[in-house]
Amino acid sequence: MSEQSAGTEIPVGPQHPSLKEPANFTLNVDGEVITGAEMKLSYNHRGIEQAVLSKSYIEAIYLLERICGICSHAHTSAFTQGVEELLDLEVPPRARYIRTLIGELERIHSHMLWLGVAGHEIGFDTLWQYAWRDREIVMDLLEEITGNRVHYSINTIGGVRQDLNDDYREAILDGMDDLEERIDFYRNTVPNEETVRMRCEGVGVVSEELAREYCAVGAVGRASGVPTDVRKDAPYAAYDDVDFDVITDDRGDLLARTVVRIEEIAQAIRIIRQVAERIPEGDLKASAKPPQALLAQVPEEDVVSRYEAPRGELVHYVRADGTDTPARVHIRVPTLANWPTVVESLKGSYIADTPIVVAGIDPCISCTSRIGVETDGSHGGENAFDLDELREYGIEWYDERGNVDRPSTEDDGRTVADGTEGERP
Amino acid sequence: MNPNQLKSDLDERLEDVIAASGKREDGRLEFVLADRADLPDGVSRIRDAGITHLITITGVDGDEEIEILYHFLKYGEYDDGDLSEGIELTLRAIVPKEDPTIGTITDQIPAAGLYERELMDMLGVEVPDHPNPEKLLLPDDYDGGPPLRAENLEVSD
Amino acid sequence: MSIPGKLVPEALKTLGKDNATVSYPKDKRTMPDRFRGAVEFEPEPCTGCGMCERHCAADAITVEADADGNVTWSYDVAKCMFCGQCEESCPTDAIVMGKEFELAASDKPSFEESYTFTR
Amino acid sequence: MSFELDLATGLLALLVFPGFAFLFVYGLTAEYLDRKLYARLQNRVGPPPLQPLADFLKLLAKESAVPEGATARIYNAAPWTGLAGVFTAMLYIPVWSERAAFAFEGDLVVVLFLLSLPSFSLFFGGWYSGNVFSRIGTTRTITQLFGYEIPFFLAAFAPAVAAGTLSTSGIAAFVAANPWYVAVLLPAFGVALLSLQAKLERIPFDIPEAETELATGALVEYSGRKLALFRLTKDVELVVGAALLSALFLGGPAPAGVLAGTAGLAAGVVVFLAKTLAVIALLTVLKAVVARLRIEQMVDVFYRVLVPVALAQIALVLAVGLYTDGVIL
Repeated sequence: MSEQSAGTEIPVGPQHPSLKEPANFTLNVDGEVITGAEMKLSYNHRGIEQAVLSKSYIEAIYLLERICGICSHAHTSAFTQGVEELLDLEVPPRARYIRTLIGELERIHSHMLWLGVAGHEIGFDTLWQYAWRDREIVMDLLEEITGNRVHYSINTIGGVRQDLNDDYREAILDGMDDLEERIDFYRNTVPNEETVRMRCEGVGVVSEELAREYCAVGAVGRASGVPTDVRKDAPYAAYDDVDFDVITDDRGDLLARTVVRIEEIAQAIRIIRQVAERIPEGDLKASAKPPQALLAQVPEEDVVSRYEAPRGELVHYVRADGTDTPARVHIRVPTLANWPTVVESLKGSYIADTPIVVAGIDPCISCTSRIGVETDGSHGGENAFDLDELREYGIEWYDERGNVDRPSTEDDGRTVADGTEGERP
Repeated sequence: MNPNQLKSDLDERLEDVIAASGKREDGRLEFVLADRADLPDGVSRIRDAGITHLITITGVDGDEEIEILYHFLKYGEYDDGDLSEGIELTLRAIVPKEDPTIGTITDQIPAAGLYERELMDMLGVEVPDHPNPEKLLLPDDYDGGPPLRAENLEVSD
Repeated sequence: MSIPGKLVPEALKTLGKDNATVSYPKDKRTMPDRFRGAVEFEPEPCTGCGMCERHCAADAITVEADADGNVTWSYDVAKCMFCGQCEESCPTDAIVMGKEFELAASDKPSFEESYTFTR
Repeated sequence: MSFELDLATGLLALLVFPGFAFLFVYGLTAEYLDRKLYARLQNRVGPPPLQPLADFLKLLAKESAVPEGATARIYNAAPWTGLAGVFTAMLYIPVWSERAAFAFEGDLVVVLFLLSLPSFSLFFGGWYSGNVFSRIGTTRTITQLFGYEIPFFLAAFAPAVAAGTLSTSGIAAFVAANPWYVAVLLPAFGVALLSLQAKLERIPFDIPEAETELATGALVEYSGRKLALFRLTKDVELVVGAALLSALFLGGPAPAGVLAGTAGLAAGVVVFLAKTLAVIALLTVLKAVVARLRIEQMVDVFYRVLVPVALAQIALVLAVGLYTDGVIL
């Protein structure tokens, strides 16, 4: 796959300034340009898939919720919807609407958190502060409705645990109005700010063909022209009754991912308004029986439950063996599906782009650390430089500086963005 | 194309390699491989049917043998903003415990590289000629047996 | 190549805005009424059935009943993750999620509390 | 004037007014105002007024270790050279009147050289502290130096060409005499502002110590007293740079000259403070509204955009000069 090209090998991480989570990248660098990249991520594998086997379905919800601090509702929804399918439970519409509402609120706060982190990675700290301040609108709403800013714990087997009364609906609609105003600001300024374009346009490009080959999911796939969205291709909760668009872009670079995520926030606002206005009356749980009674007759079957988490397609495979504890729970998180695209898009970028290219897929290491990943890239002969060689190399490289043309990486078999990849405007 | 049409299309394409096939009431198709050696052949036929998205590979330790499930997705049709429903399908391969090996499909679907390595770590199923058989989830110097194997599970209630 | 500085109007407008942050602990935010803080236990209605212990994913609650019927209900706030499942599973509403969230303490034993009563 | 009086006023100028004490206080105040305005632009509360002083004193108290791989003599000397350069530069910049504490024909070149000393001290300190990351940081510092130094000199020479003198005091007097030149020199002022921002390694040009990339820059191995000196050098450099810009482009203590005697001097200082703070505020707003560029983009912008603008500015100044002398109508 990526043959070992000459050049320095620079380790970035696992404790490195750009990503506050343990992930290690070894970059093969030719001057300022990355020619090869490897990742090592399994630093705090927590063995959740083993732990969950000794928990009952009820307790498993709260364990799986804590796989990730940003997309906890995604994990509980995927898991409970899977178990509901096993038990053949018909979740009442009101509960499905509330589940959709919390899911979209979570998508907004996750995307805004990413917008801030991306701003920080390219040195645009003001965007970081604004994005995280505006995100508080959604976090406060979530805390009011569910009782907690992060782990909402609103899902239970067969429905939801909290209701949505009228003044919460008012608060949501007002919140969405303020938020929409802020999103319009981001929509108009961020992609058009020249310095953001200089750092994001044509950087970390993932072509559609590459995205399909590596089965990229979520905003990474959609920004490269692969229209995948579980809310449309396998509608769950209330996504049948609401209309929204799947946002796609075909540029496949970081700017495209930024635009796609901002537009997805706008779509989420649209969904939330429809849910808040049209939520039907009805009870919150499929059956009044207490959970342990429900779980007495779990069939010996398995289910593949998919959910569109903020970072992409999340899959919970649950196999039951009739007892009240699951026989096997396999979780494939969206970040794992997107990691290979990071390696491919790192090649040909500058060292300075590493943080933003890695942050481009909105990686969730805590999700991945439930399982870790290290992509291929052969451990070729170590041809690292020692310090003196590095100094010669640096000085020699900077002697003919000026307009640094990016070395052609055609031979690497990677489709390079045509035209102006070396010439930044 | 709805699930039934896809099922009949795939039944016909895979008839000499699968032992059984079925459709779950949620629309998910299921095909059971007769012999695990036919995996690469089965996967290439599935790809010929226009299914490119590998969702993931799940390994389950079933006491006597290990089940390996390859979950695929056929994308829905997309026309500007609207996406029709996709179809999920699972290819199930059975691997005897005494010789836990399975062929690789990473050459056909590069994304499978990661999932196969997770299979190797967690269930000790060897995947020969995998491009980069490094440890995926566990530390390099982990010497305990595959954690999700029944014998290593200390399941406490 | 457009001129950088699209954010200037917004930045200057922000000068006029008041602080986005609250200077805790001087002025504290009021918690919303659904906020889930530390568990508050009322021994009176409790029947010692142990449902809370069974459903607590964090094993923060233990319920022991000895031969002659006195029940000890103990709770370790350090283990608790404030999910509220005990409040939901308790058939007699003996458990309620409180509002207390400032739970730091320097001596570990102070995290545990327990009640003994006879049933 | 007697020799002793000369010596006394010289020492007074060096140690107290435009020199050490004033710059130390004004440097820390400028850092506070910069950080506070930057925070307010981001809707943050920002630091308390004495924060920079607290940081400085805290660092003084910390242990100032010398890394094993470092070349001790250069590693220890680096912070002092930068600081000395910046303090002496201030003496040649007019503050309270159109004449600086010391002025002679050609002191503009001296000031420009002294202002680039901190970058060199950063380079030597970083290169000889024996750490591969600080070495990569220093190569970036020097690359950036090549980027901004040429436009900075060109921008500084524009008013010199207009005034026909290479003395900052002379230039300040000339621009004070014909205030409409401030408008003529506006492009050069813009180029000088961007170059100063690059010289001070502030966003969008804080590439050498970009916190979210490889690692911190040249100062990664510095701690304690030496780090405090480096940070003080940067604060004072900010003030001296702003003073130079206000002297060259905004006509120094322009309107204060009308008042005679000590009132004029006092007014001159007030105008000096106002103009330098205005320049610093401009730099802070610039820092708040843009993202960080990559090193080759920075060099690209400076050579492809700023050098032509500076050259055009000098051509404009020449044309205006000829026009005012009646050569061309």
